[in-house]
This record gives sequence, structure tokens and C-alpha cells, in this order.
Amino acid sequence: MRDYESDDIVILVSRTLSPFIMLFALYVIFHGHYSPGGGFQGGTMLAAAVILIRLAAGMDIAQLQFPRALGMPLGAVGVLIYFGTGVAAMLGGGSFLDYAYLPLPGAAAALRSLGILFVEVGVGLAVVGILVSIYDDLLESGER
Amino acid sequence: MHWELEVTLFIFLVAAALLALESRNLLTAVVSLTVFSFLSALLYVAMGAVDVGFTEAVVGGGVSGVLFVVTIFKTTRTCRD
Amino acid sequence: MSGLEFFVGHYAYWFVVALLVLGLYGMIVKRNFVKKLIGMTIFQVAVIIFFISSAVKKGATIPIADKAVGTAESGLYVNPLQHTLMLTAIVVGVATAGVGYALLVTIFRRFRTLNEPELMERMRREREAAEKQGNDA
Amino acid sequence: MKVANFAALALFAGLLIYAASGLPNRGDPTAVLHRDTSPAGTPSAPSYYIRNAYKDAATPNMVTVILADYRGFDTMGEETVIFAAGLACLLILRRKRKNPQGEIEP
Repeated sequence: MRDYESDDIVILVSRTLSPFIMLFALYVIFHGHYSPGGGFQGGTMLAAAVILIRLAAGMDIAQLQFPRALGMPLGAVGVLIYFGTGVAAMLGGGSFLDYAYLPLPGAAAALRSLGILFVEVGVGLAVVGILVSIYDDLLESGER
Repeated sequence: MHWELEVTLFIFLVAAALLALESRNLLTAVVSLTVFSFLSALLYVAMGAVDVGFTEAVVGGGVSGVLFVVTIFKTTRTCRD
Repeated sequence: MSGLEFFVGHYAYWFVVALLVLGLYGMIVKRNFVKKLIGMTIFQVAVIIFFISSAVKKGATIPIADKAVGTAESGLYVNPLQHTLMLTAIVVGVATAGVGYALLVTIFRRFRTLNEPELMERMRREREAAEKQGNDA
Repeated sequence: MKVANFAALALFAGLLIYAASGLPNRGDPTAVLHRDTSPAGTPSAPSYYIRNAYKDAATPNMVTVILADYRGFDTMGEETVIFAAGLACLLILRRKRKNPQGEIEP
């Protein structure tokens, strides 16, 4: 995507819009219990906000916001959060991914709600890391 | 759940799919595919699947289109069929 | 059941059949790889529409529990199982389509074409050149 | 070649239309899929989810509860698939550069 020059107005508008998209994405992840939404949708919207800056300002400036080397580790952290929630339920005495046995105080139904929240955060982190990583790989590959 | 809305969306969906498959310019084809994704998201919501509609709108209209356009910029922009 | 009633009662399935045939047409008749990927996306959306339309119930509401409606009667909510399955299918679809785009970029970098007959011709010529070189050595 | 392709498409369409004629009417609340008990007499999963999702997990959105709790293993495997796809992209497209000795290093 080196065929055009980045424009000041486009950079200004996308810099203004990107934080609001991220805020709405976080709302979608954390309010997914009560309204349509959840980890997949919120993670994809976060990835869209990151890619918006990359499209408008180019790779060099976008490194300041989200470095290129951060994508795959963030995806791995998301997968590990998911596995870690399951293993924590095992440590509490239940079976794998049985959130009622998480080692936290509270009733079984509230613990299940909390476990769902952890899992959604893990899914969201994995999706944003992997999608940004795929975009970077496609953009950096070879000459045109 | 409202059959008039669903039939209208289905007809536009088939038209967008035909446009995406038959255009010679690949950028036109990809933009038609994005329109196709948005129409299918509306259709899911009309059928009562709000979560699936949300996901399709975000994925098909946002990230998938961008990845497709990057692919076309990296390769060729025209095709013969 | 009369013929007209059968036709009208299944109207979503006829459109799904049309979309499936369009997607398959793009995958097996078109020669350009980008067109093949577009056909694959259309096929995937048609399958998702089939699942979602099998979850519809008459007189039901969206699958979010409402205090005014209550959850004792299962006929009052749309079937949520298909929604869950298709939710994961969409996101996995975009990730695997990313692998497809990566393969397209790699093919174009190596052979400078995305047309299927031209690609086969160039691969055959390259293989013959390699065999000839091997025979000479 | 062209004729064979279009014959295959027509065959596919005919097969699908024949299969769709065996499906129940769309939106029929008494279809097998929407009943409370399966034909074998066991309680069916979707109506169990609708009745008990709020009681089990204190979360009104049934799709979220099924996605992350009842079918958590499914979502876990699916997330692993996404991670594997990202890894495959990285391995396919990573640029190999030569160091001064002429060896290819990642």
C-alpha cells in the first residue's frame, strides 16, 4: 500500500475516531452478558480500530500505537487465559472449564458468570492479536 | 419473522452475489462482496439472530474487506472472467 | 399439503439453494483465484443462512432472557443453539480466509499470475526445465 | 469441460431441491428441532438451554452462556484454530533474508 501518500485530514479524522471505536469495543466485550456482543465481536472491533490507524498513517507511525511484534504474543496470551480459566477450575476441585468451582468466593451462578467474563476477555485478546498479525503479514510480504 | 423484509433482502443478496462474481474489475467485486456481507447481516437480524448479525457486520464489513483489498493491492487488479 | 403452500412455506430454502449454486459456480467455473475465494465466501454465507433460518420459530423473540416474558416456556424464544454454532463459524471463516489470502500472495510472488490454466502451464514448464537440468548434470 | 461443469451444477441444484422438500415448514413451532423431547424420548438440548441458562449462570444472553459455558470445549478448540491460522500466515509470508555469508536465515 505504498501507492498513495497519507493525508493530514484522513490522519486527523482516524486519530479522533479510533479511541471511540476502542471504547465501544470494550463496552461490547464487557456488556456481552446482557446485550448482543461478546469476545468475538469486541475483539474484531478492536482489530478494526488498530487497522484504521495503519491504513491512514502507514506502518511506520502505527508502530507507536501497536508494535508489529505484539500481535502473535497477544494471541498466545488470549489462548493461555482461556486455558488458565479451565485449569483454575480444576485446581478448585471441579472438572476442566467448570466455572462453578473457581477458587473465588461467591455462589455457583455468580461464579459461572464471572468465568464467562474471563473467557470472553481471553477470546477478545486472541482475536485482536491474530487479526492484526494477519494484516501485518499480508502488508509486509514481498514487493508489489 | 417479517417475510416481506426477508424476501426483499434475499433478492438484493442474490443480485450482490451475481455482481461480485461477474465483474471484471476485482476491486468492484470486493466492494460488492462487502455489500453482500452487510445485507446478510441485516437478514440475520431480521431472522432474530442478533449476535450473529453483529458478528457478520463487524467481520464481513470491516476486517474481511480490508484483508481482501490488501491482497488485491499486492497482486493483480483485473481478471478475464 | 397443496403445492403453493409447500412452495411458500419453504421460500427461504429456495433462496439458499440459489446462493449455494452461485457459490459453487464461482468455485468451479471461474478461472481466477480471487473469484474462487469470493465464491467460497458466498457458499459459506449461504450455509450460515440455512442454519439461522432453521432456528426461526413463529411468535418467538430474540434469545435474551426477559423478565416480562420469563423462561419457563421454551417456545417463546428463538432456538439459540444454531446461533452459537454459526457465531464461531464466521470468525473461524475469516481466519482461514486469511490463510487463503496468504497463499494467493505467495503464488503471485512466485509465478506472477493468478489465472489457473496459466499457472498450470508455468508450473509444468518449470518442472520440465528442472528435469532437463537434472538429466544434464 | 464447460458442459460437464454446468451439468454438475444442475445436478447439485436438483439434489438440494429434492432434499429441501423433506424439511418442515419454515418457522413451524412443532418441528422436531423445536420440541422439548427428542424422538427417542430424551430431553432435547435447545429447550434445556432456554429454560435453564439464566438459572445456571445468572446471565440473560443465552448465546453467551452456551458459547462459553455449556459448550466451552467447542469455543476453546475454535480459538486454537484461529491461533493456528495466524501462525500459518506468519510461516507462509515471513520474508527470508540472506546474511553476509549467503545463508538463508529467518
